[in-house]
Amino acid sequence: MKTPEEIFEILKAAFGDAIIELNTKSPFEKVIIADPLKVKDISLFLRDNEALDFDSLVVLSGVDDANGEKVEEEDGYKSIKGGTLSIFYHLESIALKHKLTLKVSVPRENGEAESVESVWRSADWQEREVFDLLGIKFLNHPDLRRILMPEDWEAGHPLRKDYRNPEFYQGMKVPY
Amino acid sequence: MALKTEEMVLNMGPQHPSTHGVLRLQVELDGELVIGVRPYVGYLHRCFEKHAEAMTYPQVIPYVDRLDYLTAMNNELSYVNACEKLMGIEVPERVQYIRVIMAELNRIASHLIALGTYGLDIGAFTPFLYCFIDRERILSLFEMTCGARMLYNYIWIGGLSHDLHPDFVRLTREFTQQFRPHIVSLNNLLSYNKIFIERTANVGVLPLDVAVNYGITGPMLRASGMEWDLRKNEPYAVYDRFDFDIPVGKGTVGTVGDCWDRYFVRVLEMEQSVNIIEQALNQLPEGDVFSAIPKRVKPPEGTIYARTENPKGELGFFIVSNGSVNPYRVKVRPPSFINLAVIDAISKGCLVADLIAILGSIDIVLGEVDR
Amino acid sequence: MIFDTLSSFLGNEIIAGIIVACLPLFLVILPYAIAAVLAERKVSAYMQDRIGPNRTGFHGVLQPVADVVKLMLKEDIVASNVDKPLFNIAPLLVFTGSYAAFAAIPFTSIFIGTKLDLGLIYILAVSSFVVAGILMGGWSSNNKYSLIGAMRSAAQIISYEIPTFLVVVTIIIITGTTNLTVLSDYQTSYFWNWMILGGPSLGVVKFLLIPFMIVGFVIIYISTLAEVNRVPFDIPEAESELVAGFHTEYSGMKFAMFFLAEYANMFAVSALIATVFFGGYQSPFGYLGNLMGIKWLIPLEQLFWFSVKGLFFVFVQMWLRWTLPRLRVDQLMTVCWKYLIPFAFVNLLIVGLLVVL
Amino acid sequence: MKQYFLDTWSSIWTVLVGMKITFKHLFTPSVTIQYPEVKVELPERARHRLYVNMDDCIGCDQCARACPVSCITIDTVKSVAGEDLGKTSNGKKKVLWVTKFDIDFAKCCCCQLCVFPCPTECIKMTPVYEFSEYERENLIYSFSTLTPAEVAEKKKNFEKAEAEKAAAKAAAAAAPKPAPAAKPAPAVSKPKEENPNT
Repeated sequence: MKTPEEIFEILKAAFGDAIIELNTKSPFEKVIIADPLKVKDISLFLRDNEALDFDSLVVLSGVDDANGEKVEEEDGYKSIKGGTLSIFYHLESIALKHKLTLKVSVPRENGEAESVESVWRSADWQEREVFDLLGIKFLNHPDLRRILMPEDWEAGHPLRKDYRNPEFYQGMKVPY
Repeated sequence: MALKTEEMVLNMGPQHPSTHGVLRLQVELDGELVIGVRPYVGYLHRCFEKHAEAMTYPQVIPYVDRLDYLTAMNNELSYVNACEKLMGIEVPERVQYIRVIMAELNRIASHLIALGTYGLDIGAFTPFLYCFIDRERILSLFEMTCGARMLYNYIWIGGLSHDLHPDFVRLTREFTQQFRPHIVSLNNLLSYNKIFIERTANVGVLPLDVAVNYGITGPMLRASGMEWDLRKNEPYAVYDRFDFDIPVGKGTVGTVGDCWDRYFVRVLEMEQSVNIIEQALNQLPEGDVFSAIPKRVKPPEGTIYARTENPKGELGFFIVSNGSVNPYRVKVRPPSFINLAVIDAISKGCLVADLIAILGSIDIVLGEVDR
Repeated sequence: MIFDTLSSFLGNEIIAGIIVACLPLFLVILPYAIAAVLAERKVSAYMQDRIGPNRTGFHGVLQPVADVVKLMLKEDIVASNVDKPLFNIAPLLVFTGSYAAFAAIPFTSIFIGTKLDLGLIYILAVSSFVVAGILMGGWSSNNKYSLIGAMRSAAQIISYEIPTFLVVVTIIIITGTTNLTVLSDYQTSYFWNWMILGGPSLGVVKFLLIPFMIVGFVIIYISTLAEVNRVPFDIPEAESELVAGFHTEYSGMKFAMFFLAEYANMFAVSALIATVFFGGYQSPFGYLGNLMGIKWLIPLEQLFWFSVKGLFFVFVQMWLRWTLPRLRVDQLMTVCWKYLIPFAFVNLLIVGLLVVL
Repeated sequence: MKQYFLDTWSSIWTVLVGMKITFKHLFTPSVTIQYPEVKVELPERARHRLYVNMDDCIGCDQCARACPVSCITIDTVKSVAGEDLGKTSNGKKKVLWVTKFDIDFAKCCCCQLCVFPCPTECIKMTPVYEFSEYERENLIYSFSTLTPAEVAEKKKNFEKAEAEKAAAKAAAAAAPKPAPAAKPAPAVSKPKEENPNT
């Protein structure tokens, strides 16, 4: 059983700059923010270190931070330029009964994070889902395709806050 | 000279009797042997997460019902649990007890469907209808309480939409008493049937380490031999006040973690649920169920991940609140979705008929897989 | 006998032959199939605490008629890329196989298509004709499910011929005949003379035979169940895996042919078992006609007892269907080769020894 | 070898046990309800079709806002002074003409969220569940009691009153210190139920 602060210290010692900060803004959980391009190594460390032993990835969720600049387009639609998208990893150690929330932020345009699919297989479909709905690319994911939306969906990634419905999909009017 | 052979690709679904909805499995076959399975999901995608961003917190509840429509009460309990933690609401005891009773009744209903349709997958049609007879009685209890049979919108943030019907306690007791013999009869008809055992034992064995790595939860994880139940491990509502066991797979007729274990864990869980319901009915306190319902649901800023034990596994809600009346982001951790991902790993080298047995034992609901 | 009467009445053997050939169809198979379809639905309904069809006519008695009308009015869909000649001929072949079996089934002492000396073997031989039709249908459908179903079916029917035949040989050893009429007459009209109770010969051998006869009966019942593709051996159709197996692509009357053939086959094998083990058309308690001295009553009684026995076994087939899950294809073979055939062989040997003694 | 015979025996035995159970069910009464002839008695809390008692509706729009699927559309027009709209059954005074109160039952998910915020308890769930239609448009139920002619009239009245109010305001703004008695409202008052169509 380890508190997030202790885990943060361990990680900070092992990875240095790749661990950015311990965010305590939310009163319900403390979030360790990490580098999206080092997250696989961190995950491996978290899983294999005997003192941590995070053997299961409970949930992997993507969030659109929508902290970029709001740009109004010609037709009055507000799109967002810049800013970040975030991925939350909720980890749990079944044996040691402690939990951890890891967060990485990637840039909104062409954001890339490392895939943790090889560390926890449960990340496979969840990363595909995040890719599908938010458009974050996962490097070294074996099978990064759309999962929930149709494979030929061209209108972008629906869970982004500035997503807009296409007018037509395969010749069908979308709001029927 | 060796004869040139090639694998056959069989598309099972989206319209197929045993895919439990609109799931497509692209199966690679060598004769009848399964070489690989590639599930395609998303045919039932209804944008729950996007919808939830446009709703107020209480308005999300009817949508939550429709995730896993067979266990709507449990879904509500899970979502409401997350919202209450986010807002810091103390819920009256009577409400908690009623929630537990409803959730357990719904767990029985869900398991009845899982077992019945599993029989159907294996080829026995009759147990399915016997299960449905009992399920109908549970649904009638729900209808009496909240007016709906499937999608209840019953558990609200801070309370319930209705208090119990005056006859509810009596009828539920009657039900639990009559239900126990039905479990025995189901066991005799299906669980202990030699053909059924032959079909399910040693089929689709899911070792514990694979299960944990794949994030498997619920009856599937327990069938692989781990005593893991959020009702015991992380009690929510008032589950810590009841005395019940966590059934785990023991490999009685085959290997630990095979299809029969997954099936039988559900049977045993129904018995435990009946136990919980009876205890809860005995302890049910009086009180007002509406007192803690907030006038305006406007939680403070923050993120929370709260989870409960659904009949299918661990259902969690990751809610990002930005302090407004609408949730900024609601992410579901759907147990069926994550459990389904394991199918390729455990069905390699089995026969087509086994693939159906394995899929049935995972017990998916496509409403939850696709959201 | 009917043939002789008719040919002398009409003066033309060919017409008489056709009429006689049609008789089982119109007298037995169609009414039986209609009743059996309704019975299947009603039996399943009552076993599952339902009511079953009850909108068409009194308690739904007209439901099969409605089914038939629906099937006849249905568009006969032939999918593109099917092998048309084979696709069209397959249902006919399947039906022919099961229909031909009726030629040798002794419904009463006077009503039998032909008193073949090889009746027993003829029925077994001709009913496995079905497999060719199924294989053709499955192959020509150009559907993967149909193909798998047909392959399974072929393997299954051919394998289960063996235990069936071994048990039949056991009976032949005792009775020394394969003529079904002779076999029926051999088990004279009291139930203690039935083959299942050791046959009519008195003495210790009769009692020694009883357990082996029961084992033989169980084996032949199980294997004929597999031959007609009923649960728990319905893996060629296996609706939860293969949608509808070999007849996935069939609709309308062609589907009805498969359906009719299945029910006709069910009755054929039940009738065979009734004839071999349960005295055929013989009454279990002697004849009312003999008692009252009304000779023409006897054939009617025989028909009644034969139908009762045959339909009882059909009912048991339905009963099993609505009780049991389905076996897997490899287990199906295991049951046949590792259980039924050894048991049947041992049974055959012991019965042979007993008879020699 | 022993296992072989045990397996054989257990197969036969469990099949017989199963057959016994199904045979017993052959004689248990069926649970089927013959639907169109026999109908289940619904509990009093059953929630199916919505019903709106327009006499009590004050047009507050709370139900429409509570609806998660936006199946309720409400349009209101303010009444002008002097028009008497009556009171609701729990004594609230009505001030809005509800010109449109449409519920699209094709969308309604029977969640009952609209029922609870209603201050006058005029919208409620009823146990009527047989209301299927051939056309989707027929599922849009219009509860408003006003005819289109009346709606137009109310709108005109309101606009007129608004215009007069604006005029009065303008006049008040123009005049440095006007007498407050310049209210034009009573001028437009006329008998409400005078409908030329009826």
